[in-house]
Amino acid sequence: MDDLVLDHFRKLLEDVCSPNEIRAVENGGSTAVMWTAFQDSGFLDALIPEADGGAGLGLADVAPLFLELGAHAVPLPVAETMIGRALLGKASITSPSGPLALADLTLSRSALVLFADQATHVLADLGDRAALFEMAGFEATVPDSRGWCGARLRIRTDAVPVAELGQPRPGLRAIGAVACAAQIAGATRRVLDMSVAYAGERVQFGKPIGKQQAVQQNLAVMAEHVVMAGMATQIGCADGLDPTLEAAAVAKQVASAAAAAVADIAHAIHGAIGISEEYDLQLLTRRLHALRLAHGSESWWAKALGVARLEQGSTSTVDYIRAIGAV
Amino acid sequence: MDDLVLDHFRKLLEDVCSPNEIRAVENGGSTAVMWTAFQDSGFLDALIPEADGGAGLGLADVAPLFLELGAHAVPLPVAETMIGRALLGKASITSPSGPLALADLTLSRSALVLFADQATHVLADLGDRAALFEMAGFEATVPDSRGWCGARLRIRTDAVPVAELGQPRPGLRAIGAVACAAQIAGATRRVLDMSVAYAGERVQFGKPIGKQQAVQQNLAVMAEHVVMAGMATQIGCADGLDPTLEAAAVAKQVASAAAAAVADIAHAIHGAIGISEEYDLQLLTRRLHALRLAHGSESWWAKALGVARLEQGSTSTVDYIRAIGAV
Amino acid sequence: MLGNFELQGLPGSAEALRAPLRQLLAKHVGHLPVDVRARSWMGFDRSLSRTLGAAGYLGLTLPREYGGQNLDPFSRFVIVEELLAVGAPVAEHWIADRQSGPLILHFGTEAQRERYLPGIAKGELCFCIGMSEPGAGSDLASVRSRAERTDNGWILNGQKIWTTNAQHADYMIALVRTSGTAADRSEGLSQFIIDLKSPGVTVRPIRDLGGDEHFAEVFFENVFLAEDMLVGNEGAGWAQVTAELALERSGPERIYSSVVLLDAWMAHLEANGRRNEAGTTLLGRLTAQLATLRAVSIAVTAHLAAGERPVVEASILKDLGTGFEQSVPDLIADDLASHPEEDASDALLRTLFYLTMMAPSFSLRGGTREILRGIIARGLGLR
Amino acid sequence: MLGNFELQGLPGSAEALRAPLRQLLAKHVGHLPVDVRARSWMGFDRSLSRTLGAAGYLGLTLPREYGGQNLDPFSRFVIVEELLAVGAPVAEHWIADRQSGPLILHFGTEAQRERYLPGIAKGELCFCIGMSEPGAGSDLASVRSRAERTDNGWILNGQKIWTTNAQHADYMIALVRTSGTAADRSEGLSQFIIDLKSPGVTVRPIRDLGGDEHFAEVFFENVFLAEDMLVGNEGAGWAQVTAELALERSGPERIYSSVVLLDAWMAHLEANGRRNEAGTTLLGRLTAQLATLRAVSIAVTAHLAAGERPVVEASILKDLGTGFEQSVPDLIADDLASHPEEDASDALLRTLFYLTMMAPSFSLRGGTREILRGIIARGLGLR
Repeated sequence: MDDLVLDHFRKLLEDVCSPNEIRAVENGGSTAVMWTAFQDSGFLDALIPEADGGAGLGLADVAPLFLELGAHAVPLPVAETMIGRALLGKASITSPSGPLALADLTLSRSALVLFADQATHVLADLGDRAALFEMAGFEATVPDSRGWCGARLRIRTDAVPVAELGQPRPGLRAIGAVACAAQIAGATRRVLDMSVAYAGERVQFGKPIGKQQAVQQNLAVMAEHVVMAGMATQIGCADGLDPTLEAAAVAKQVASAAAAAVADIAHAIHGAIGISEEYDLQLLTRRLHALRLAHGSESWWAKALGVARLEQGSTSTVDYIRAIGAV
Repeated sequence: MDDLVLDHFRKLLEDVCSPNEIRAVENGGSTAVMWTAFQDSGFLDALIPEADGGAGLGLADVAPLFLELGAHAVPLPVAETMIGRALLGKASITSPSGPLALADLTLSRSALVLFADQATHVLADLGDRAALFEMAGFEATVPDSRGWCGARLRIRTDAVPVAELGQPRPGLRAIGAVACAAQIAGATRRVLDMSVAYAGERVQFGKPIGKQQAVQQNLAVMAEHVVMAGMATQIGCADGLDPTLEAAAVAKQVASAAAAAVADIAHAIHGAIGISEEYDLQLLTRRLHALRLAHGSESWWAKALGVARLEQGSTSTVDYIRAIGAV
Repeated sequence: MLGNFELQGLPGSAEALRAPLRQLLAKHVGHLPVDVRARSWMGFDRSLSRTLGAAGYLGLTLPREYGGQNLDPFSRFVIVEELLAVGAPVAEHWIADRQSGPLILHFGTEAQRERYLPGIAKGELCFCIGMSEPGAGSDLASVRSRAERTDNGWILNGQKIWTTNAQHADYMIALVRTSGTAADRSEGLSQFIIDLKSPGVTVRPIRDLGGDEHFAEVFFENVFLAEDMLVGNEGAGWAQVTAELALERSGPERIYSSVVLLDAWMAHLEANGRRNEAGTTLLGRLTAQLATLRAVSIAVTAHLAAGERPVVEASILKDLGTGFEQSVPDLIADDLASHPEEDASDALLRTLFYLTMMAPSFSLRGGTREILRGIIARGLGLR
Repeated sequence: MLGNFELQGLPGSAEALRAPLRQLLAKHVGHLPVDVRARSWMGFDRSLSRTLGAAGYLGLTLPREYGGQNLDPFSRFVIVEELLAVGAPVAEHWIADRQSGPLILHFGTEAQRERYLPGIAKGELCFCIGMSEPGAGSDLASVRSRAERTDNGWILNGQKIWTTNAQHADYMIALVRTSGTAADRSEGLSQFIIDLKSPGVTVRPIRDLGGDEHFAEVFFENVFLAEDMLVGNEGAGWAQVTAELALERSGPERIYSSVVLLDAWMAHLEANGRRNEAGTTLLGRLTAQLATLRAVSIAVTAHLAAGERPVVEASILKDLGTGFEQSVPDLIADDLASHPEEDASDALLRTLFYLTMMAPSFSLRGGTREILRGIIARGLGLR
């Protein structure tokens, strides 16, 4: 990714998605201005071929943008919309202009869907096919707007899709999981930066807590999780919009495990200040927990990968992992 | 337990079961002298009623002895023989004079049996009944005498029991697991003592490593595991020779988890010296790994307890745990 | 080297308190949604606290002459266990009952005992504890709030932060400096009872990441404290606080903060007929750990009952207990997110999310993990 | 702040080395029992090392004029990965190939290069590294072994301990003091090549807890070292050793020490038709972690290939990698002990037990966990 483009995207996020603007959205405020800014920026079509008016980038190219979305705790399905628009474009379906959520309804008629509270449309995996719905096709409830950023969607029996497309393989959950992994990678990196900075400033017992060996060791462990989440994300993005189940599993298993660990260590380092609403850390750690669970947590994907590996059978571990996310 | 009795037992172990004597046994030496000492001491009949010539103690009374066996890495089934003799005595069966191993053969005709390489007899749970066998009733192989102290026993099709007794509930595995938990509790406590002492003596970068905050924090965590293993063992021993499945599960789940954690931290603190054969730590950590696996590791017992709890259904957690190991 | 942790039962007299309290709670707490009950000792319900006081469940270890029940710590264990098992909102009386009452009993004057203890035993007086100050956190000895002597008392200036429930409390017991400077650390500190309705006191609630207001900042601007608001001896504040921390670290509240979630998740498994290996194993693991932790907590209680001050033992319990409590939401979240075929109820999810957000606070209350482990290391002879 | 870890493929030239080597290993290693292969880079097989040398798989990154292959670190990655994947016993050439060869190439004289490098590339010269001394451990700077100048060389007295494979080695490259005292720490240290057949050298193998002899003590009593045994500059030993440690911490051997066990366990699951949730989930988790660690290892290799010295990156990889390797035996043991209905083979059990015993050593080699995390903390700007 061109550094200039990335800087431009960062500037956009700083302009329209400051911590206070996120708070306003979480308190029920409108996302209209924020969304319009994304729409006008052209980034939402980054994954659309140039011939069709997009930027013609691949998933690995835009991964750094996804990381920035996570690092800024953007409360909108921006990554999901970029992915959704590309999938719809491939099927020659016109994308709606509003935010697009990605829902896996292969196992139940109802699901917790990340950012669905801010979406106008839903691209849903129905098992035998994927389909685009308006939000009116669902009963939507929000179990807890602070605890989890999204909605529970239950598809109405009379819901009529706007358009249908073939079955994405290995399912929308896989690409959704990769998008979450990338946002986790970005958010954990930002949380590490905040924690290191805080440990350097915060004086206790006469010296910065960052001088305590135990705190240093914990921050080193946090850094290791950040490296793992970042690398797993790259593996998940290596296969483009149709990740293999294996690559998606690596990405989300590792990133979800990192999400919980990083959030826990960050709060332990920040102490009481981290619990307060007005300190920004919590915007990121709450998001980390939400991203961890969305599209399957670490055990879901560990099991999926284990099943896939046992089905393939008898390959050595080294050969098996060499084939995942090979670039 | 009377302090004098416990001191007497400790003295016995120091006399006949020094680290060098353990090494001799592990290198194929005879356990005859060691076993004769235990036999002559009278401790093997501690759980037999006084009327029948024993000491008339309960399992909770002798638990401190089991801890000492673990703390001294005794390479013989002393706890198991004490239990076996009590169970045989209850069924009015004369116990053999040699070491007695406890085997669970309810799931397979073959099993890894702790200390079976040093036993003359085996008390085996056959599912519908328990039975006493001479060692000749089994094919015995030792997969790895350093890696795991015991033998794989496969019951011969023509094996004839010396005697039969009713089915122990909830199975011999439960009381066997409790005996292992107690030995783990004793061994972890000893490993903690060794680790604290070593951290206080070992100078690196100009000061004892025990002055490093990170090392102190690790030793504190080790101490917590020791406390957990000790308490879980007491819960396991509270119901006497017929522990409930729940009490045995708490004992072995917690103790097995502690065994691996304590061994790992101890080696991290000891560094290279801990790897050498001539340093005594390894006698205890290898034993901890063996005890962790014998009669079911932590996941086995966690699952057993979870199944039992779901079968009982709908009790609150507090009420459920209040009923376990109540004294 | 590690103190004694002996398995023991609760005395019959203590167990006898359980059934009637349970009946009372079924009536007053049973109907609350599970995510409200998940707040438990952070949940504020003045009417429940008064009901408990009237029924004789508060001031349990206080002498009868001050309105207490003159019972032992085991009885207190049973009462607290029952309250936490159902997630009763007990914040109103929690701190007064657990810490402030015992503190005033031990270190206060006869007049102070008569003035405060009966109200505490009735659940009518709400106390908070002023320890942390801005920029100090767990370093409690770096206190800057300062009371200067006047003719007939003291004038207090300064600020406290992260004070649990200050916005609801009648009184704060605060650790402040009465001589020397912050560089003197634990020297020159004293404890005062501060009437929060006094002129010059400003309380500003702190909104937390879960959207609740459990904490507050408290500002003191020339607050007058009469002579009889000093608790214990001038300059002895640090020793008194240390004694108090052992109480703070040893109760069953150090193991049960997530038990309402655990029960709700178990009910979810049952409702969905779930018997899968991972879920069953997790249920068994958490149950085994909690059974052991409960026995450890009772063993620490026995030390208190014997009149000892089990500082290391309480630190071991607290570090283990809060580690357990904090692990529960992470583990249950992973389980639920691995079963998208199930519809977890909104109430279960809200309970999970609330505890996920607040779990970091479990290891803050009464000292961070590093400090507790430092105390344990000292107990091992390493410091 | 954390360096760059970029996903990248291995170049085709490196991948091309894989198939022929695999064929060679199938012939020479495939028949070894799995518990022998579990020893891998602790396993000693002189004939295999010579076979590998003759086939051009050693001295890979050395220039051709010294018998090397003049290949890049990616090629080395492929070779090492293939060797470890099957658990080839590679101890004979391991240290020479990985550390001593590159050290002599970078810091040695032309005469030293010509004298030692061809033998290393052929797998004929076995080297060991003398770092640790009694009572010093990871504190490498507290060296007491001392070389005193003489007319035409040096006289060495002292002792090394925990020297891997000294009993098999032809030469040791030792860090010893040439001026100052132990209090001077990293000042005044130099590196020497020591012919272990020299008079005054005594090697005593150390038996380890697994019953093997992988380590040794080495005693020096008035050992004469000719001028041309000094490597690099006098007094520059510490800087040279630091450069060497980055090589030591960055290879795929930091993630694959338990891979033979993982494969054996997977074969056990297949043989028993096991598809249970816990086993499947564990298999998936370990596979996901290792896939990510491999990518991290390649990313670090890319820094080496670019001529950089990725000290922090290598420390991150090593701490993560050894943590993974150490977790594998504990997790697989728990799985097998939860399936008493299965008959695990003796070979699988021996592999498990061997790795359980030796796993603690994984995090010792090249620095303890605390030291690595200290380096990472320094990389974060905290020290």
